[in-house]
Amino acid sequence: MNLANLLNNYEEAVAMILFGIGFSNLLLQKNLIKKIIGLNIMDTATYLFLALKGYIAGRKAPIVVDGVRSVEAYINPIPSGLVLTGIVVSVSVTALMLSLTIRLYRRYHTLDLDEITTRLKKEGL
Amino acid sequence: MSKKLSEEQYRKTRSFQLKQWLDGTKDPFLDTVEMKPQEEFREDRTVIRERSEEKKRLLEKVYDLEHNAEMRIFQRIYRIFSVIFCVSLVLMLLIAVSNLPTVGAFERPVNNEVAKRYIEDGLDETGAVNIVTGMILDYRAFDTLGESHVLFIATCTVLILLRIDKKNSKDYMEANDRTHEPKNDIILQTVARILVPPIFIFGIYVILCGHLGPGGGFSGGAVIGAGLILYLNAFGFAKTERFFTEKIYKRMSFCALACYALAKSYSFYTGANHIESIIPLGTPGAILSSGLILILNICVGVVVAGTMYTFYAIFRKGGY
Amino acid sequence: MDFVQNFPFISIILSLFSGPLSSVLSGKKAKMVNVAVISIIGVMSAAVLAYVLGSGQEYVYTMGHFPAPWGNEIRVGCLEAFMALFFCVIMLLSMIGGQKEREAEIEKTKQNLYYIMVNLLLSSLLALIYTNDLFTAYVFVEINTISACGLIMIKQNGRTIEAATRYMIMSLLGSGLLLLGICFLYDLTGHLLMSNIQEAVRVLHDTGAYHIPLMVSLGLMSVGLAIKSALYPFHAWLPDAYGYSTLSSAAILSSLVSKGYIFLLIKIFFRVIGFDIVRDSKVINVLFVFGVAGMIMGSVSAIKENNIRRMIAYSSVAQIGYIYMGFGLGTTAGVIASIYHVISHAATKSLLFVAASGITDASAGSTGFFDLTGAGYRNKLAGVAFTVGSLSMVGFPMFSGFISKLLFAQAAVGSTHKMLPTLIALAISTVLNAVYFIKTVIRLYTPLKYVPTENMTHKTDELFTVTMEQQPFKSVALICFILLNLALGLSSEPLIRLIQNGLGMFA
Amino acid sequence: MQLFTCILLGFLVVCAVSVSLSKNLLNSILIFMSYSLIMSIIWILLESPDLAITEAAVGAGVTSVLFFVTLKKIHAIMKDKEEEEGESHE
Repeated sequence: MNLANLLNNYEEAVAMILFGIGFSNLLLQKNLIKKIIGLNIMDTATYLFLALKGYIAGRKAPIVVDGVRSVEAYINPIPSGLVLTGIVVSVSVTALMLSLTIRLYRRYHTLDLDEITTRLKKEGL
Repeated sequence: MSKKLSEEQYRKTRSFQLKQWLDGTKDPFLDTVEMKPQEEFREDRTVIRERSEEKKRLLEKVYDLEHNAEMRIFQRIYRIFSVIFCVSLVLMLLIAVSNLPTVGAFERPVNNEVAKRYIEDGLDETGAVNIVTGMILDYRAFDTLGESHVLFIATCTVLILLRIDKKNSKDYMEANDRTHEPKNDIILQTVARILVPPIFIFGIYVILCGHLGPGGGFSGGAVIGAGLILYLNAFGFAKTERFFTEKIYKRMSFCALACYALAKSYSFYTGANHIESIIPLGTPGAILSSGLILILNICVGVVVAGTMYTFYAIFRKGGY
Repeated sequence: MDFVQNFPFISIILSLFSGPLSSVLSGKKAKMVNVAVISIIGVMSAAVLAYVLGSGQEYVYTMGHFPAPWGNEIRVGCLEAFMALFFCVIMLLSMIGGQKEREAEIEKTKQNLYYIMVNLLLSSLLALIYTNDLFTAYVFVEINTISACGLIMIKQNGRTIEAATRYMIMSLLGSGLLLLGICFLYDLTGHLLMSNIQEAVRVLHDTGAYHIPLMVSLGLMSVGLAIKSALYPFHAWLPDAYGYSTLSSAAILSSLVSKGYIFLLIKIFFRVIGFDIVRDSKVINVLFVFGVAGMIMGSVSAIKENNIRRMIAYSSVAQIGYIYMGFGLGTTAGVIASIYHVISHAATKSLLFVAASGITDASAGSTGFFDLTGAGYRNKLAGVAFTVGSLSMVGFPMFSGFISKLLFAQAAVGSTHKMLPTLIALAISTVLNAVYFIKTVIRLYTPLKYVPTENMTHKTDELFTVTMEQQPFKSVALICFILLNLALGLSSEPLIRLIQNGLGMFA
Repeated sequence: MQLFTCILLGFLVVCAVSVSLSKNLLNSILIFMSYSLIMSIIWILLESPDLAITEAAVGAGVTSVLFFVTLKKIHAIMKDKEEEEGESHE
């Protein structure tokens, strides 16, 4: 483990920690709403990580100003575009998960998946 | 001798409304907003009690740690493994990050000829001043085409789950929670009246200037969607349904997506078959420039605005 | 450029376009559009396959005015074209076979939404097959996930919604890992296009730079896709999702959705990373271990299961284990066996689902094991079809399953370290397969008078005979599936050669 | 500037942890909303104004509103739940 470089890349390290927090929330939380928040944290952490790829210290956003078109002037535009796509994907997935939650609650009056599973076994549907 | 007003005419005058308002007998905005019975949907107390008792029994069964040894061991092992998995995942990622190129440096593999061409020739080749917009709507348009369909399909799944087609059923009563909310909130309505037009104008500006500055179809569409949600909250479904229903949403998004798909198929087809595209790029910086990007931005904006509003409306009411 | 070369692009756009189109149509018209779109795409894929086989080499199709590293592109080889054709055939047959159930089980007003899901699922599968760009693959993986979720929960009872929730949670974990892996790879190579990444990865591998992040990225992508395609420890959602969703959904999900991810994984191994680098890493050993575990545990769960559709669903877990075991062998022969198994499993599993529904129709709608007694006599075609499917799953000669097991065994002999465990696992898994499938077949052909009836939920006089005329669509689908299975089993040589060719084009 | 980034990143981690630890669902969603807002400031610092606008409108705006509606639907904001629990304790 290259500690000096890890400290240089502290932004990316934070993104990875956030990813871990989100991932474990999605995996381990009992409450569905918390799971969905975990999913959102995980996604944003990935986007942060991706956007950091394009960042170059001291350069401007890639919007051409005064006809300056040198590669020296702007940051890398590719990650921004990819993240833009990703954000939209994550909001649609969130809406879908929330509507699943509402349906489950309307039927079983609980947010705990394990409880629902046990109830299903009892119903023997 | 003053002209005598008939009772009906008198009721229409401002002074009568003011008097009524001062008396507190009538709300001057009463005719212009949604009126619905304000009773709350309430379940029978016995039903609630039965349910909570059953829940208690069930919880005892689920978390019955004394008798259900198999379950307990399984859950404990599952949790331990998951925690180990998560921790080792984070450690692995941190180790990987510690070996990555430094953040913010220029000398890294990412800054290669691809990014160089986007920056140096992007303005000439796509006509978009905002290079990111030019990239996602022209160079890598296939991704974005897929992405707007992600939004569309998410709306469809939400419709499947939450749209209730049987009116007056118990589910419908429970789903439509607008019926038991305080109505005609004058503060909310005034604020909405002041705020909604600027929000719409800002959203349209962000969409139309997507190729000239920061913004574009996604952000502008989301802003307009938020404006619609605010309007809905202030004035109720009866008002919004005059101009926006599910049918209109479907037709609108169909038109926008079809337009998008057609425009992009044209450019994919001509590009792959080496046919010169006839769409002019225009002067960079002008509003009518950059070829198809403006049209695509509008299409995406329409889809996103409709989708955001539809999510909200279906969540609130189970169809609109 | 020949006009045929446009067909892959046109088929993707056509299926994407038919989704929004179905939303403004009524259920009936949407169904017609759906059948028409699938058939047209099937014909176009066949034309593309003939073209690629004729020219003998793959070609690149630029999506837009900009060449490869700047714009998007799709790449068409013979394996891709064949997969597209095959997926269309299976999807069409599944839709035909499940028509009656679909119309009975889905609310009238939501019928057209179902066809939107199917159309977009098809488009995402086609895009996953053809794409040459990792980020495009990610976007279409998401479309695939969401539409599969829609397919599961369209029949709305508690079970399916719970299964859909579990499916979404697992899939989203998988997508997160996949996207993170793509980010790592993008950081190391600076490209998103598969062929450019491979060049850069080769340079990195030769110089030894960034070795750890490269391996981490490979691991993240493989584990992400493995989670999404329900490899053994991540299969909790699968039995409910397959067992309780409507019939055509179950057939499509089991045969196509997870296969799309597996195909993407194959592309990542061969076209993005390079298979020799994958072989040197430890990742394939992990896949091998989980694959073997899945082969055995899936079958064990299937034996314990009493519900026939859940039993078939658990058998899917075992079969996906086979496929990952093939990757884990680390030889090209193993991957060829895996691809053949993808094809044969897709054909057989959808056959089994359709046949099982025919059998349950003849057992008063019950899926319980004891209620199936003698159902083979009451619905003759479904009984025969189920027998064919079972024999194919067990690996009886003449049917497709036999060839794939043969290929697995040959591949295992070719690998030095993993020969013994593979052969043992194959043997155990085959025996277990035989236990539950042959048990069911025997139950189907046991006359009612020989068994005590107290275990059955229905009285004997409630059972009735189902003839082919009563279920014309299902019968057509079943006959086509049986013929497909026999064709795969009897004339496998050209197909295997095609797979070899296609893999050669990949690298 | 670097200090500012550090503080914001620290905030992100604190928000993420407290979301997972908070007992009240409404609280965790409010914290998540602030998480999104901080994220959109970070996008500005990373010179991606497009992302900042989108994140502010989508992440902090629409997503949070959807979360609130869901909470209302599952009766986590209203008194219903307490009532239920109160009755079950009787």
